[in-house]
Amino acid sequence: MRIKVQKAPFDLGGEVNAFTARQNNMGAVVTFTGIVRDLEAGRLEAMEIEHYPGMTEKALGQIARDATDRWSLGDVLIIHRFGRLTPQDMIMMVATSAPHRADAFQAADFLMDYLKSRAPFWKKEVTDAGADWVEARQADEAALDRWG
Amino acid sequence: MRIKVQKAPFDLGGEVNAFTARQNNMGAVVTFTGIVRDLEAGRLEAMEIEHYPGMTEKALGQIARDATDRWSLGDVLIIHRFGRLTPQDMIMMVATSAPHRADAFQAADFLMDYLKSRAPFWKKEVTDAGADWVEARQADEAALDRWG
Amino acid sequence: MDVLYFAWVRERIGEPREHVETGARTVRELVEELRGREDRYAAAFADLDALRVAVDQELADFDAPLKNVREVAFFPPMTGG
Amino acid sequence: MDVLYFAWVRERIGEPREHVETGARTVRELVEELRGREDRYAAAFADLDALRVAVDQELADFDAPLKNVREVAFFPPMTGG
Repeated sequence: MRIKVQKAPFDLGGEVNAFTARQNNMGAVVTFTGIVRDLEAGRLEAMEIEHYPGMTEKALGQIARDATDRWSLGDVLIIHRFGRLTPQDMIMMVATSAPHRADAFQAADFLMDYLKSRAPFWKKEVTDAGADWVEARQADEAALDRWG
Repeated sequence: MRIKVQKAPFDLGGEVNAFTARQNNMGAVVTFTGIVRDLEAGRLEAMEIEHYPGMTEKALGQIARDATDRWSLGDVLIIHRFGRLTPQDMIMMVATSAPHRADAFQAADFLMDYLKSRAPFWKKEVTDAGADWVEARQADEAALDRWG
Repeated sequence: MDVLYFAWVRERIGEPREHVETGARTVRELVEELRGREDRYAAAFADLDALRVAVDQELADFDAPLKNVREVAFFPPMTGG
Repeated sequence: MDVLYFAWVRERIGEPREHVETGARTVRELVEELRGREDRYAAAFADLDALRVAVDQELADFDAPLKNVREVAFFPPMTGG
């Protein structure tokens, strides 16, 4: 299990290759990568991500352990950036490995749902008209109910 | 949409980086990679994959189009190998991109379910005791019902 | 028309493809005709539930018509992914 | 104890953290005490439904006890991923 919280960009391809090479007899690897989207009007200057150093690592570790307890997994990787990002920048990624595909898929989906609403990150959108904190979506909170 | 059916290995990291770089304003990229697992007893010498040249490309293209019709996607990539593979070799990968994560996840999951049962590939396991064709699992066929 | 065989069907028939001149109107009639030829065909086509068929490279069923068809393939359930 | 603020809570309070000497027994009592101090606190804590709290870096609720606690943090619902 690896958790990285960092300001620097990460190399998605390098990370997934290294993750996969570390696995032993896992039949399935799933990755999810989140990327900064521009706003509808195409005027996002930056997305600023704030986090809670200390708690962030603990919360991500707990989410990863919950996934490992729940599904038959080989390994979990979570990388999440903070700081100032611009459209097309990668924000975060997760990777899961498992003997069978359903476990790898469900665990990655679960990690994303919990990352959205239970990891202490906050996003601010900066445009030429000002800056606004992104509001948590009801749907993201509701998505947690899927996992009982 | 890209479909590759090939004997040669592929570079998962290079493929996902190239795929992601081609996207325009997609917030989510999901990948699935299938890897040859050893048998319980640890004596798999090889997995031989046969396919139906011509039909394979058509079937994979149709599955990718079905996914694109069904979810709001940016792009789909499918790579599937044939020939003689050994444990830890990557068999295949899919990648999906979408504005939002649920679409990317569901489409990748859907692609895998259809690839398993509707793309003309057949696997043979070779051990020192002989060679056996892998039988299709009832559960894989049943998984298609999830998609209505 | 060309008739193709894959996986254990190919192994039982003993070849991957052959050209067949036939008046069969459906896949099922073609199967009956082949079954009557030699034991290896009877062995390959013993249990149709264990077989899948593609007509001109599209999955089909055993009642599919063969008019203007160029290629029929027989194989076990697929195991991709 | 240390009290930390994130996102718009930090912006309304005007600083990311401060040291607070308090006899508050629960998070809710701490909030009441802070609200009474200055307008900026009253503004930040106007609607508790819009706030989340962590006690010693674990999510908690407003009735959580503060005995032996070193760090309390207030912030809006999280938007990771």
